[in-house]
Amino acid sequence: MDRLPRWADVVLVPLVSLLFAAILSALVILAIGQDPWEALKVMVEGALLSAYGWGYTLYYTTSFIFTALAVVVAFHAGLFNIGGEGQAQLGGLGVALVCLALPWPHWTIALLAAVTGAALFGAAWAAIPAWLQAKRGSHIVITTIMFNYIASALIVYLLVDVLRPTGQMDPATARFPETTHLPTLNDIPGLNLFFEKKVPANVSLFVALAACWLVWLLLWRTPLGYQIRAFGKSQAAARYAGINPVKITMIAMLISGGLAGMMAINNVMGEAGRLVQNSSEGAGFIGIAVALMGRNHPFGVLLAAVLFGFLYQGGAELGLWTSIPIELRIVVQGLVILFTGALDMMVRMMLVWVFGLFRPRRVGVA
Amino acid sequence: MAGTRIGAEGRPATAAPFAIELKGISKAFGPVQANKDISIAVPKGTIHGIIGENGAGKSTLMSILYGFYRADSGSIWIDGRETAIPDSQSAIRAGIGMVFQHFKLVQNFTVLENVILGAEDGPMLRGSIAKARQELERLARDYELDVDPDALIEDLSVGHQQRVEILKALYRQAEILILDEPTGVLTPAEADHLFRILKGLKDQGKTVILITHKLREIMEATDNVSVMRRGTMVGTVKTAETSPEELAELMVGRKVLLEVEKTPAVPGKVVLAVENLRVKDEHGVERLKGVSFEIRAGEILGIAGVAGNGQSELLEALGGIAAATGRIVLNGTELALAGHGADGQSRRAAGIAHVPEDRQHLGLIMDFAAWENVAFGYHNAPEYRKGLLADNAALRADCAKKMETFDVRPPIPTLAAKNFSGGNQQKIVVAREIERNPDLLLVGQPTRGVDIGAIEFIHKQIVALRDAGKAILLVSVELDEIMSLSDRIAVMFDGRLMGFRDPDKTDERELGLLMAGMSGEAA
Amino acid sequence: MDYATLLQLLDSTLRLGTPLIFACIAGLYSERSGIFDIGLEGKMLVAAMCSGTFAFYSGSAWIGLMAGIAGSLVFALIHGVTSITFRGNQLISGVALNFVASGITVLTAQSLFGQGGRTPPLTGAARFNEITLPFVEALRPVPVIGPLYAEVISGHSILVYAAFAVVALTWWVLFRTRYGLRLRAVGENPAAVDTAGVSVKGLRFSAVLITGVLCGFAGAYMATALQAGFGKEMTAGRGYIALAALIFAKWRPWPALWACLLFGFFQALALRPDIVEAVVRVKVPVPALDALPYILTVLVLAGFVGKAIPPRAGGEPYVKER
Amino acid sequence: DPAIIYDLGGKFDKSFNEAAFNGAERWAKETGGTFKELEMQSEAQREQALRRLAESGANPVVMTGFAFGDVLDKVARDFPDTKFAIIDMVVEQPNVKSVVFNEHEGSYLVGMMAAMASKTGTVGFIGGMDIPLIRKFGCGYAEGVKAVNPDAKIVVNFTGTTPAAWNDPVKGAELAKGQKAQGADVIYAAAGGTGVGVLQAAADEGILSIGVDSNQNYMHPGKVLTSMLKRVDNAVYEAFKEGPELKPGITVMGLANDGVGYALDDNNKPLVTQEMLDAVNAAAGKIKAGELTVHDYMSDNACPAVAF
Ligand SMILES: Nc1ncnc2c1ncn2[C@@H]1O[C@H](COP(=O)(O)OP(=O)(O)OP(=O)(O)O)[C@@H](O)[C@H]1O
Ligand SMILES: Nc1ncnc2c1ncn2[C@@H]1O[C@H](COP(=O)(O)OP(=O)(O)OP(=O)(O)O)[C@@H](O)[C@H]1O
Ligand SMILES: [Mg+2]
Ligand SMILES: [Mg+2]
Repeated sequence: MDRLPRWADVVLVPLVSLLFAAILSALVILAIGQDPWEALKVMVEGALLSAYGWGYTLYYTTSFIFTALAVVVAFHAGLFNIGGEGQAQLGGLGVALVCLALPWPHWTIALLAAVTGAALFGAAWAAIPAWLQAKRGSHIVITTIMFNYIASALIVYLLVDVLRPTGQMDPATARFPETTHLPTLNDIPGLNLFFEKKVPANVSLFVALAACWLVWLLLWRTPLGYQIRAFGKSQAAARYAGINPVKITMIAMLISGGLAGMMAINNVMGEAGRLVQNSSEGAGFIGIAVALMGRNHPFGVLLAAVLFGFLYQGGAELGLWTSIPIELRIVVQGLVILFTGALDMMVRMMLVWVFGLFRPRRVGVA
Repeated sequence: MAGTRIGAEGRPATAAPFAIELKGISKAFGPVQANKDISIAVPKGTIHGIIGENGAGKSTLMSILYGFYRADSGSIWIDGRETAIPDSQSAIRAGIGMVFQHFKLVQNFTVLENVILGAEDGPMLRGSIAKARQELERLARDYELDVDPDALIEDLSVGHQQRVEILKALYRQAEILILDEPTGVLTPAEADHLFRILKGLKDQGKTVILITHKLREIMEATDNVSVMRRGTMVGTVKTAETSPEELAELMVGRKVLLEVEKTPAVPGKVVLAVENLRVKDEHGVERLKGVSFEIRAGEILGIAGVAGNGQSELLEALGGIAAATGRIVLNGTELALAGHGADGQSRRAAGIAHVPEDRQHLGLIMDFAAWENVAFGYHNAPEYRKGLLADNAALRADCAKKMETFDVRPPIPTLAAKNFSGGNQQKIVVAREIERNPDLLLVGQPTRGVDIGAIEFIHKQIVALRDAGKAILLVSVELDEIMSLSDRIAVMFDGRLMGFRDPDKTDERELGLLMAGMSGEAA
Repeated sequence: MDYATLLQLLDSTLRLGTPLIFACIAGLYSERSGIFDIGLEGKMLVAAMCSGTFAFYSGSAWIGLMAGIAGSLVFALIHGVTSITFRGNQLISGVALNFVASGITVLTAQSLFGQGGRTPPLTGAARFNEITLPFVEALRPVPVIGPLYAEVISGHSILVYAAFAVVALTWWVLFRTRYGLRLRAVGENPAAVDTAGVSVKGLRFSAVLITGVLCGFAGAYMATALQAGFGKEMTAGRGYIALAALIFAKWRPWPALWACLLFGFFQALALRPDIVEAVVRVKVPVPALDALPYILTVLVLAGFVGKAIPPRAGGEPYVKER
Repeated sequence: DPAIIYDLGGKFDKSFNEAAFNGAERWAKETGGTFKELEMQSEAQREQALRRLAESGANPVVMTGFAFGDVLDKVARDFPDTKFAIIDMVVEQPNVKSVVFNEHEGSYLVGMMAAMASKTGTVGFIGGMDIPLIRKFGCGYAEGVKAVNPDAKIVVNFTGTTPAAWNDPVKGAELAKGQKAQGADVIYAAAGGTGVGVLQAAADEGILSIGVDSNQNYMHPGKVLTSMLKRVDNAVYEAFKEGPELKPGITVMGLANDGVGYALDDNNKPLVTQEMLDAVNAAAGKIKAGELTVHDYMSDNACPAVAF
């Protein structure tokens, strides 16, 4: 069994997977009688060739960074957290409660409080599946799926029966006060030279970048990260080393849920300014694709999140200007997850084969 | 060498047709050449032994014969005809049955269901089950192979599970039965019973291939024996015409010196005192049933026993991994027990180091680099930290130093643990634990799957630690290792210690009886 | 709650429980063989789209059913290749295929019909219409039993009765046939099956394909019996509820039937919060009823309501070792 | 170019959004112009959709559904030069035209027809999302029923409390079956895309149904008694025609200006008796003349004719 050089493993495998997904998507577009090349042009124009497009691409990127980091932290502890969606929605609840609770004097203070609220609520929603996994061995994949549904039911209940202001018909909270509005990129001196009009991307982007760096620091530069990674690689060995499985499972999932919840500062606080139903719009699931694509490394996540930000903004443009339904982006997302997450062995085998063509046969291996 | 060579090259004129002939079998797993051009011939109606060190390629060869792996080259001949065995189905059709080292039974099926699995008559179960029930009764009568056909496998003892495996093969009308290290999990008495069964099979004209690396069993049970070393076939001899010494030399490739050079022990004060230690497994079954002993400074206590008699649980209880009850006193201070607040961390802090039995699953994170593994278990130690962060530079330097001291090859701290050979992996673990200078060292199977050179090195390190006045608890299933390293020997059977022996005043026979659960007085 | 209301709820339960039963039993085959499948939802959706489309073009519900099965089989096959041939992560594969299904169904239906990802409404023979069982009128005057027979048991599409037959058949296959023995064994210990000379891959593929066929029934029922045509995301999480029911039933056929009926009953109740309110005398929020199956499943998973032990080899790709 | 955004449920819901679509299409056919359109996929997208269309230069931007009210209030300020029109909601901004309907008046008329067509004396109402706007339909309907038959029983259900309630045909069908079991033989569906399921189930069960917003009589010929027309198409058509000169302010469309009504065509002719027509037309006349006032639920959040 030949093995791939490290750079191929890190760079080539995700790129080839992406290529496969792109080719299949192009075939799908052809099959529904549209022109894939045109589609790509619309996507690039709408997502990358204007300040407006970047404003949205970066807005989505911000959300995806948070949900993908959530997947990454859990992954390194050997846990597959599919509950990002529910945790992000609960994070939205945390943000809403914080923003509506007090008359915040300035957005900076409000942001700090909202980050805390979002992280706490997201973490709390991850805590139950984590505890069930750690203490009772309930499969975390199944429990987090269930918790996504329970979360959306809970949010519906709260929005309809508890948080909806009287007289309002749509199930949503009241608008957050003006002082909690986060500066968008066009409000930031310097950046406003590029972003001339209001865009949804906001200071949360910088929080997301900081989160990338902190997660990297946590995982590879602290004893806690060491323990998380060791536990994820081998639970038996971790027990031998005295790493407490319950503690690590809980900590990793709390961090994971907290990160997923923090996404809400971007969409709920930064963009919508109120909590609506299904505020996360599937970003929790996209986080899985982004994490897989980014090879479960914060830096890879950053790149993959921009890519998916592009895909999402570009996909919205497709829905707007062409007759290709917006659902195309869900297909692409699914294909990326399939190739990077489940068929990586196939991709790797193909690469090994290709590499073999270019390498002189070594003789006498033993 | 002595003895008549038999096989493809030198077939005795009088021999019956061979039940099996393997010709020029080779098989590589990536860079590892597990079998190199192996030829072997097994006469019909004999018990044929195959011996060799760990990793010699015995199991690989038999798995090829059973269609489990496909050989890279070579051919298989059954009853004088070349037969392709691309899968187990073909092997079964050719009359081959195999009992694997790790049983292949469905735990929550009954014996009957396991026996008919894959050998049902027709698509409905009812008929198959009735037929199998009758057949099992007959086999039980003919071969001393009785088991309750309706018992669930998970409720059976290991010995009985093995019988089910043999029944499975016989039910498929196997003419050739392969057993891969069947006695590793058996007591000597159970092993004797097994050999009686095998003799019975032989008398019925069946052919048996017995894989083992225990010389005693080869001498006792086989007609011919083939020796493998590092993927090659060294030779085949008639058992009656060889001796254990000769076989050992063939196996290892040079004269073996089983003695370890060491001076007599000078025991000091009591370091570890254990009282009435008990451990239950996850099913609530008591695996360690009240063990008490002491180890003094400058002393190696060896624990002998058949695998699975509670040695692992003893190590885990002392190492803070398995929840236990009883008392553990180290240097006069009682330690908390795992399950009551203690874990591997607190044990290390108290001065207990632990070389676990299974380095790949416990001792190392195979995907981590060597330098990360050098901190494994000690990752919170202050010298590896810089403020809140880990001091990775210090870790790398420490790793390089340990690699040099312990002659780890290649000495590259950034190489992943999985890329070192077994012996070097073991050296990394031993270096990590010994260099901590613990008061008590727990060592499990320190030389399993390790080559002779590394064995000698690791043994020396253990003795040196003893001479530095530390206490050592050694657990091994290799009697030779126990005999040569220990200053005192205890035998473990069924979760209990069967009494202590002085290595100079005992022998393998006596220890063997103790391992089988017979009390020392009767021996 | 009067008897008539109860009957009406039970009637609704049968209708809503049927897709769950098909999907749950579908999952049972795959998971019993050791291949986890969280892609039931996606397969149902694809089947619903294919059956709606073909039923519309052909005017025959039966052709729709065949097409639904075929569509679902394609996805089952991909899952099989991914998790059996390439030993990929079964959970990730399932998640991925659900996304692909969710998008591709809308894309296809939209490009064919241009109605926002819907198929046109199906009428007449393009749907599985309700059938009336014999003796309904004769039995109706009989107290209790009569109305039960007439209102609840009679008057469903043939697929509802097929769902019950599938449960019985599955029980029989699993515990009375050679195939069932091997299927159960391969999910517990594939090495035992392999060394017994039976192909692990073959068994697992067969199980995954059966899963595809049954998901095909589930989806076709949605589009051609429960509703009259395909609509975007019309399965609405039923695949996950079926998965929950499978766990709740601890991977056994008859309990699976009861779990699906229970969850179907919850769905029926969620439609009628007024009845719930009348019975328990407090206002129960509808979302609480919606979440009930998931909450119950979590409790089961947590071992508070009996422990759910999945097939031991489940989720692990099979790699030969000695 | 003008643009239109459809609410959840989609432009082919055969009801509310489809009416808007038809209005836009009519404008396109008559003028040869083109328009942009967008369907909502989720709650959270509203703002982006609105901004994107305004940003792209579309003018006016028309949206269907009260749920846009909140975001429009925000976005309209950022695009002072763009005109917006919102249906079913009042947004008080200088560049927004708000169109609301007197749905209770149209519902009153179909309520009368329902009561006259019913043989059991029990009729049903299935509303979509349970909000005052939909109760307004239900209340008008109930008054119409009671006007014909004061002893009639009216069974009321809603399909949910979130916008998902507009697009759940399964639920609609189950509720229709439930109402039939309670004796209803005419069911009025005011539930957007969910109504498709109601009409289907009613047809399957052999009872009558009443469509809403668009003319839905054709969906099950001879089985849909009538449809309560809400001329969203006219509103959209007018807005598109006015173009960038769209006049801001509130427009109320009722019986008097043909904003609401009932549908009569070949599909339901056999079901509608002359007696029904006479009664309904008489009532319509009185309402237009101001002699008869139908209670508007949203005026006091109460309904004298039926308890919700
Ligand atoms: N599936 C495999 N993949 C890679 N290498 C393998 C595999 N199986 C065996 N090997 C390697 O082949 C060599 C021979 O192994 P084998 O198990 O046949 O030895 P053995 O004589 O049975 O040893 P033991 O006494 O420990 O059972 C070893 O180096 C082993 O690591
Ligand atoms: N999985 C692997 N990936 C890369 N290299 C490997 C792998 N396994 C083994 N090697 C390399 O192949 C060489 C042979 O490994 P193997 O385990 O067979 O050694 P060995 O001869 O059994 O030595 P030892 O007696 O020390 O166990 C090792 O030096 C190691 O560097
Ligand atoms: Mg072996
Ligand atoms: Mg080795």
